[in-house]
Amino acid sequence: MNPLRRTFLNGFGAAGALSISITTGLLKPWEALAAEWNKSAFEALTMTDALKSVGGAGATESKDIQIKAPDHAENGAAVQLEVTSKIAGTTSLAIFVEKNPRPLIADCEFSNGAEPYIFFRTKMGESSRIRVLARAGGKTYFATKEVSVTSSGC
Amino acid sequence: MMMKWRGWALATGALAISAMAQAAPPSAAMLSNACAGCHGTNGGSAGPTMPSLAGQSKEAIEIALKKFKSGERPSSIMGRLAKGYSDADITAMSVFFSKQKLHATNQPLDKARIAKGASLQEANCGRCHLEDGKEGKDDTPAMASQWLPYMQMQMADYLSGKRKMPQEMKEKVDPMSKEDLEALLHFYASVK
Amino acid sequence: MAEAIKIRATLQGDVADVKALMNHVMETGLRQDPASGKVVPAHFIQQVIATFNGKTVLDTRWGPSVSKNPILGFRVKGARAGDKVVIKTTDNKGETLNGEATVA
Amino acid sequence: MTLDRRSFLKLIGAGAGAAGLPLIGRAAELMPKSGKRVVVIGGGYGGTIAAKYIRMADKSIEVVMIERNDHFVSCPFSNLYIGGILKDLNPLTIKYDKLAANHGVKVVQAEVTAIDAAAKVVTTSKGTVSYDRLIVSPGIDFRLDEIKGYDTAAMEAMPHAWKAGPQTVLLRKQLEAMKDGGTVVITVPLAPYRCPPGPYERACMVAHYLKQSKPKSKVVMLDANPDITSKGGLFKKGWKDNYASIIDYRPAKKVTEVDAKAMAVMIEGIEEVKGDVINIIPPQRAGQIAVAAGLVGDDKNWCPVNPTTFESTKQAGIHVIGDACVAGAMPKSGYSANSEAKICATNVVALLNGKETTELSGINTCYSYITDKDAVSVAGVYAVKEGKIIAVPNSGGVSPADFSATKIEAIYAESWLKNILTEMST
Repeated sequence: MNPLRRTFLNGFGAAGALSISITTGLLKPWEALAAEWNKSAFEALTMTDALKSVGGAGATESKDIQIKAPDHAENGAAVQLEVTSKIAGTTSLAIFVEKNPRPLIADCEFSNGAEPYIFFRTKMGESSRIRVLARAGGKTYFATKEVSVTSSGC
Repeated sequence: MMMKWRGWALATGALAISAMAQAAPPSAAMLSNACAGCHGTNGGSAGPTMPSLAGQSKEAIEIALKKFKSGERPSSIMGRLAKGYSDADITAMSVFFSKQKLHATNQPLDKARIAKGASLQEANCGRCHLEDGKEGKDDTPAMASQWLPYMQMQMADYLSGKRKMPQEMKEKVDPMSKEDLEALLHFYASVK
Repeated sequence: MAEAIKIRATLQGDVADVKALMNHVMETGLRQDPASGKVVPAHFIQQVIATFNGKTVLDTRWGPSVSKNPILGFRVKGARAGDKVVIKTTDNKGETLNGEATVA
Repeated sequence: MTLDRRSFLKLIGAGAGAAGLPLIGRAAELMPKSGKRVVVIGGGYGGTIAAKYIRMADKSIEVVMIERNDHFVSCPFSNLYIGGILKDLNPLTIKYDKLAANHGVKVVQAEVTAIDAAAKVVTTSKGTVSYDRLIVSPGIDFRLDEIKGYDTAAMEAMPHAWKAGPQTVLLRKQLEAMKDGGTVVITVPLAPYRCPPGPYERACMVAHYLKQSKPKSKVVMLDANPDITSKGGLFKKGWKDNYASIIDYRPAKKVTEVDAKAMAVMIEGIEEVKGDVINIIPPQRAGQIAVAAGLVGDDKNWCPVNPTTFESTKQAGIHVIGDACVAGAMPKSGYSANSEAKICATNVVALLNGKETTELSGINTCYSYITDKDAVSVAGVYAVKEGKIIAVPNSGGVSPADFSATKIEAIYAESWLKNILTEMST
């Protein structure tokens, strides 16, 4: 696993202890995963905390990150997102919905020919800005896009 | 012009602001028209299990709605709807429907039962169901020309105890046979 | 147990366009069951790993906000027809889903 | 803005030169206007009521209702026909003759092709009609581009039956012709769409028919939404009690593609599901004329309106009611359209007479059948708060969860239909 990812996901320090646990059989593989799944980042309640947890606090804004999302989503249950980074050497993308109760939605690491591109659908509790963080050459970049959600009741 | 400022801060478009600033609170007609999808235009029902409200007394409608709202009178959706209105709204709607002309229905009725019901009405019910049921004492509802299926359903609720009968009514109804009651309802339904 | 992950991988030039469909409730742990009034426990996919011919191309971690029955799309450069795509997910309860397909 | 001659000619469609101009002009005026006139487009749950209530409130206002058909078939209750409970569509069909005779509404059977908001003129297949205020109640149209392969030809193989009429009859015929042991696929688009509980009631009615006549058959419901859109708990109980072995409900399954020849649908273009009868309920938007007239909002699908007058926030002088508009908490239902029509009519009359408008008070009531003898309901009361239409707190809601009222609600539902259609047609 590459060292940049470690920084991006966990901050420093956790990696060594984890591999020891696996090799000594203290943890079953999925428990290892659960431990590695960046709890503090995914469970962060505010955008500031979530950003900090993935080391994205000092990112620079970039027009080379494209966020394809509807300006107006009729239904917040499934808002389609398509994210592409044109920044050379992009290895990871992290996606946030700023106003969701848990802002961090996904983070993705690309290797062995995978393009820095991801397509999926997210839940949105209300109108919000989508923020995407890209990591390339040891630096972080970001872009945002506003999506308004109009959900009708019945 | 009188301006109402509520909603000012949150209104966005210019159109929204101007119209809201001028809008009067819901009128009796505004409140009552919404009921007409189920109770017919101006409260004259075309559906045999939904009562006509047109020409009912203000008191009768008012009490019925308040009892729906409190849950004292059993209902399917009327309780859920009545909870959406203030007592002042309820009064306004009651006045609106009481001012409408009593709605005449055309329904298949049994002639022999109508005749029998007429004689029973006179002796038993006339003190409250005035003028052959065209009017009612206090909050007694008008029965004239009301839908037979609706009245049968209400009578079933009374007899099962789901809906509470007023004491005076209970005294008269208890000794009567089902056939007597059926005849009475046919009579009321026939009154134009 | 939900059925396997369904994958479609199509070649456009030398780039494989992969789309995968997974059956998962993606329960946030914040939702109340309207019938019982109790909070429905969190149950969501936390990790998706995709490999091409055994090499990891995508390693993605998810929070609970990804939509129910997720769809995931990604692209791999330098792919060829016949390449074997394998996708594996693991959720917060340790349950896994698997799927595989061949680039066509 | 100024136009040079060439762009002007291009704009009005003239080709060779100015010589053609006098001949081109607009279509002939169908009925010259003298006093105040309201034109209503659409003769459904919203349009008929708006026309009638304007005349009831002020006989001095001329009302012209333009509708392409000479009759209207109700979508509410059309699922009962699909389920074989209603033998024909006659109880759901209304004509406009009494509405015209009783209230003096001028009914024009024509297709509206354009609206000129600046000139206040509606162009129809029969000529132009000018107005002082316009009420548009066009219902819905389909976003066919969101389901690959679902064109008009595919609709004959895989009916939508989401506009009552020939499509409803077609779906019923296909069910009748299906072999026992067949699979019926029903697809549901992401909300918002016309009649939130409608698809789930349809599943009940199809299952009711299959249970009686083709008991080895199944219903597969592919719902793009993560859960049942309306009356969820009630439908789930209804399915469990009555159709546990028939209805296979699959949420968050968005159909993006159909193959009418192979009788298959594709979920997200990846997962294929085959059916013997396939009912595609496509994603929807406001009726085409509302889109063409620039009445839809930023979402390009639905028409934003002022919550008091239902006047479009896009085009002055034009009001939008019913499924086509965005009415806050009021759902896209027949009863909502009825209620909105009256609110709109009251305020259109006020605006034409220079009087104060009246704040909204609205209702929705809606019954869904679970079996031929059981129905459940949802009801709501609506008001305006802070510029938005909201459900009045602590009111409204759905039937008791224990199904203690389903028999009586099925009885009330029949009177609901009788009353609402009578209101529209007399």
